[in-house]
Amino acid sequence: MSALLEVEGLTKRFAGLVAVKEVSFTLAAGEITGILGPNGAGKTTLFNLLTGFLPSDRGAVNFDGRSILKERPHQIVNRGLARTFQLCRPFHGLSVRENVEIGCLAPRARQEGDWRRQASVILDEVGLAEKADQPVEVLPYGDLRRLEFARALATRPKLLLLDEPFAGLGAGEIGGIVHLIRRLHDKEGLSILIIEHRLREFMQLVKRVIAMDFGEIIAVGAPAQIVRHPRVIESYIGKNEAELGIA
Amino acid sequence: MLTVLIYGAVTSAIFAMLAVGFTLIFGVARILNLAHGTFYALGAYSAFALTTILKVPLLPAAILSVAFVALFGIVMERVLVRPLRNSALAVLMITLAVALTMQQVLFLVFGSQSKNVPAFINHPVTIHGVSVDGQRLVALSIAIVLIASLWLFIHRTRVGSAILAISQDAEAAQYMGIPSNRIFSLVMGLSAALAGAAGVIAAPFLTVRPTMDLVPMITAFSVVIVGGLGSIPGSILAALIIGYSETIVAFYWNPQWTGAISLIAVLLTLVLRPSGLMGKPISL
Amino acid sequence: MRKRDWLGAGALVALLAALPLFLENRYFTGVFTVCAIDGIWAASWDFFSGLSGRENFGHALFIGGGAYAAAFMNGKFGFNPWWSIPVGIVVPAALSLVIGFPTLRLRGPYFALAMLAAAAIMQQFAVIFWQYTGGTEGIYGMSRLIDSSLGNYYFVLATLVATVAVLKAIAASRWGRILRAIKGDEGACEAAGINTTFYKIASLALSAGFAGLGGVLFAHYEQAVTPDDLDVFLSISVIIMVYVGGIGSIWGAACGGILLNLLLELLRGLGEYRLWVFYIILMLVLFFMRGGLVAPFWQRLQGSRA
Amino acid sequence: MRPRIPFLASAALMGALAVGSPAHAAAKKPILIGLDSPIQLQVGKDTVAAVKMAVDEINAKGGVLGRKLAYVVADEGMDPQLGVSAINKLTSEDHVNVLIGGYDSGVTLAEEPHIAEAKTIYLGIGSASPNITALVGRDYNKYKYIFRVNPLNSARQAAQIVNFADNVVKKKLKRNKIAILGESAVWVRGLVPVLVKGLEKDGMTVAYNQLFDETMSDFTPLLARVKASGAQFLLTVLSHANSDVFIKQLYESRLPMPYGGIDVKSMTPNFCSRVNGDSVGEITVNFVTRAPITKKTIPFWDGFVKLYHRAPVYTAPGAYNAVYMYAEAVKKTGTTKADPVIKALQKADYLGVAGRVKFDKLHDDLAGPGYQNVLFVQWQKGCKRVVVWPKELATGKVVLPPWLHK
Repeated sequence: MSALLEVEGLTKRFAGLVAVKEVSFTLAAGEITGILGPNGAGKTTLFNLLTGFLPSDRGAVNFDGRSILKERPHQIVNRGLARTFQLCRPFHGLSVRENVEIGCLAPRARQEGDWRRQASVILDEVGLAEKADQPVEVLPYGDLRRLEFARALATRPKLLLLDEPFAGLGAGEIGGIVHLIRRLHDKEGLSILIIEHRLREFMQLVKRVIAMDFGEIIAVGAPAQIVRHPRVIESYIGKNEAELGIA
Repeated sequence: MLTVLIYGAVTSAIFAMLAVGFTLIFGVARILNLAHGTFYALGAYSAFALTTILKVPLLPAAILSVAFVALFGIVMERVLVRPLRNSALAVLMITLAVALTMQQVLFLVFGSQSKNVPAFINHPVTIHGVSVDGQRLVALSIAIVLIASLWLFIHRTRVGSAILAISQDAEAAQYMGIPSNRIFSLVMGLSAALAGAAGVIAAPFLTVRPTMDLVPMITAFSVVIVGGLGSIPGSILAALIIGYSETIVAFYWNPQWTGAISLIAVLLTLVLRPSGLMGKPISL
Repeated sequence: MRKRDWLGAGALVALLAALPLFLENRYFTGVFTVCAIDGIWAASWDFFSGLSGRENFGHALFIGGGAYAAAFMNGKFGFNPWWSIPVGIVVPAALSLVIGFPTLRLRGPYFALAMLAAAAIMQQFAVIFWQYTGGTEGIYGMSRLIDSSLGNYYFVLATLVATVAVLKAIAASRWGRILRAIKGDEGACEAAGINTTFYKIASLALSAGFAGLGGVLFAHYEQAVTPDDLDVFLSISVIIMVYVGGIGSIWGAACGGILLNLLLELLRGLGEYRLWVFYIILMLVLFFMRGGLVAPFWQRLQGSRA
Repeated sequence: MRPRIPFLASAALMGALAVGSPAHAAAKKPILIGLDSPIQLQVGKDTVAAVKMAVDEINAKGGVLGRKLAYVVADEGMDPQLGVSAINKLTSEDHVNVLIGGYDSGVTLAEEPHIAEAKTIYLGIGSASPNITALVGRDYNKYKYIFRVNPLNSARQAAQIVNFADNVVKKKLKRNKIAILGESAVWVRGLVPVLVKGLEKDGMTVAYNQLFDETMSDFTPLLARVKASGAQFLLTVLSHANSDVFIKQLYESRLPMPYGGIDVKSMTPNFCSRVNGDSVGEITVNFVTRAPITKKTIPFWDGFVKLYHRAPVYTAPGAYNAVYMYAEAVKKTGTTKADPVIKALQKADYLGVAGRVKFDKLHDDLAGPGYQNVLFVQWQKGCKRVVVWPKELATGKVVLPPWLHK
């Protein structure tokens, strides 16, 4: 099977600081992959580069066999590469259903048929059907997470980039999200790339982990290998060892 | 040549006085204050009222005027702006309403005719064969002194560093226990005082009439955008650039274009480098 | 729209249509004509800025663009006045594209300021290039669209109703929903696969076109065009109208326009105190009725009955 | 001074009549004069003041055709929209018999079609653009209602200035190289070419000629260029421009030449004291001053000062004349109907405050000896006004600005 996403030598500088340095990796279709690294390792910047939210300085990004390097965020989404944000970013002033419908209005999604019905299906899928007509301002945080998922799913992605999907959630809610991710992957064959700085959730979900530090890839491998990798351990020393979740 | 150098410096200094206060209150409190030109007008009119009507000598009159404008700024911020601070548009509109109301007050109280504010020095001074109006030199020196003191105040005092902290990250500053409301009042007072002082010192050689607030307002706006919203050094640099370009255009090309110069600079800045010369970069 | 909204709108339009019949004189007809034109301007501002949250501080650029287009077509080149309408719509729409492309990508106050500057520059140009524009006195000697002032009023009123209906319909469609999503979070909207730039620019162009149409109607009503039609003060007045009407509802904005112009005329009796009193009233409204006056009032009325 | 304002009436849409003379319970309806004027400006305040003065005088003598005169004021500001609605209010809401007013030529030009539609006589007393009366020639039947009583149109002022330049600047002051500074307004743009042509015809040269925007607040660069041009006399054409600042900056820069021309703000009697005496030496066109120009001049002037404790600006004598001219025309024809009154006005030859007022074919007031004329008045030591030209009315000799005395 050919690679769904190929990243080659991707680099981004901010005023002297190299945020992402010569990052190269490939993702196969149908794979769930994790990106691990301490805060400030450049994970979110990498996501922003992949999804067109930041222009890169150097490198190549091919998705589904085409370069998406110069494309704007919405164009990339319409190629089938959707994302969520680390901090939930719902559209204030709109209801839950209307939030999801915005995703269903993306050109890619509209090929799938009636956008209103699509929205209902997706609300069902993420478990927000009962709250569909509430304003987003009253949703609890866990539901905002689901909404974040729903809006990305509404665009009918082939690859979903999840930026810390468990951030700020309690244990029960995490379980629900893990369940949701697994179901999406199993049922619809969705490829997923997850950023996390904690390994515990990864262990259950991903087959392969890309570890980053100081904007560079420092190790790639199965979760069990990565937690023992000396450079990964080193990157967490003095920062948030507990979060590595080895204990 | 020397004439252009001197007149450009005076123009730039007045622009800088207006722009620094405007950018300061934006940087600290995120208030785009459309009544900033009103401070300038009130400065000039109080100086007129005190010297001509109440016969107060010029120096105390000037100080009283600046104090009055500062007080006006503080009261405006406290009473009208603060309750609306969670909506940027509401703040914009209320400061605008203040500006328009005060313009009418000046019309009603002082009439439409221009007023005369006495100068500190009322005779020309000759520098290397170039005769320059003395008041302009006074204005230039006062402007430099005031801006420099403001700079020292911000960088050398505790209160100043609190102002800096808030302008860099208001939320963090609040966690650090900096009383932001008091700082806002203070900064609004400073901003108003600077604009009021500009009005007092420029009044003798520029216009004093009820609509005098508009041009300085637009100029302050332009300078601040070109310099970068929230950046004091940026404002000073931009004041020099715009001040000198206007002077050069007026002296060597066509005075009709002076008004358009700053506006074109603004549009170019917004299109090419929206963060301005020295502002923080703007993300999408 | 609920049934009551339809009834309310119908009653309002009927009242506006009937008033000049009871107060048959050219003054009131003229005042109401300008009221309706103000309504068009406010509604067109609200459609873009109210929905998308990108406040336009230079709406006069589009209004004046339409007015000057009409003045050139009819006053200078002598075309039939009806030609002003298509030209007066296209010219501001084209201007909006030129300004919108580079500046609409910016967040915060930058778009607002760019529009402010653009309108001010245009006004300066109207003065500087007086050989073509007539300078501060502008272009005069234009003809009316419809000679009878009552006929003209009904045409303007119909245009207002059509403007509000069209813009309201678009606002209620998915287009309007996308604009509101952009107001909520533009980045997230891009992440949902929406070409936000397209929607913003297309909406601005639409807003500009309707503003220009209002400008054309105004120019032919006054039969003259001056740089005042490009003035900052006009831009700001439009925002005040929308603010008073209630941002984001479009029909409320239109009512705000009508209301403010009416108020200004009512205050004529105060002589030189007129503007002062007007601004004080404005300040009170801004301060005490933060959501505006008209749209929230209607909603409260509904609430109390329900 | 300000018309009394019934505050409560304004609450109703119909209200807001600002009637000058107290309500007359006379059997007959008063003849109503509509004033459209920028009431926040001095020109506007003096328009109202002078009309009140004339109206009270006429009423004291029993009015016209047994009817009293009354007036209503509507603010036209400097804004065409406000002007148009003022005209519409006065004509179709207040049903005035005649309109008197005007200041900004742009506003007046925008108002004209609306005046014509209302078929109401309009006596202009403030704006100077020749285009205003040119419309009468272009479409007589539509615009026959428009007259200008005051001031002289700008082309006529230009001719007088050329005359002054030839006789005073060239022959008396021996200065041939002229610089011209004027604000960019319709009437000035019409005037400058006439000036240039006239000056050159009389053997003078124009060394520098520049228009500027009326909002300009720093004239120093302009003055520097005037100086650099080598001109020996500066001709100014200022109306809306900020002359106070202009004069102060001219004084500060010690412009090495005498100067003068049109400066509407400097026509104001308190101008010189307002600028702290800096205008001493300025020669400015005026239409009236306290001098025996006609037998009515000094009584008008002193009467105005007595009533209002200030000297009048140029719109005042115009407005005063306009009321009297209209009253005479109505008396002569026995009606207030527009057409006969227009005929009477066309034939009128009225001795006004500043000279005879007589209209040409375009309903524009004539200039020249005996008619309303341009006076060249110089501010001299102690802020005194001295008429320096024309010769027959002169009250003193032209002098150089103080910094040129040596």
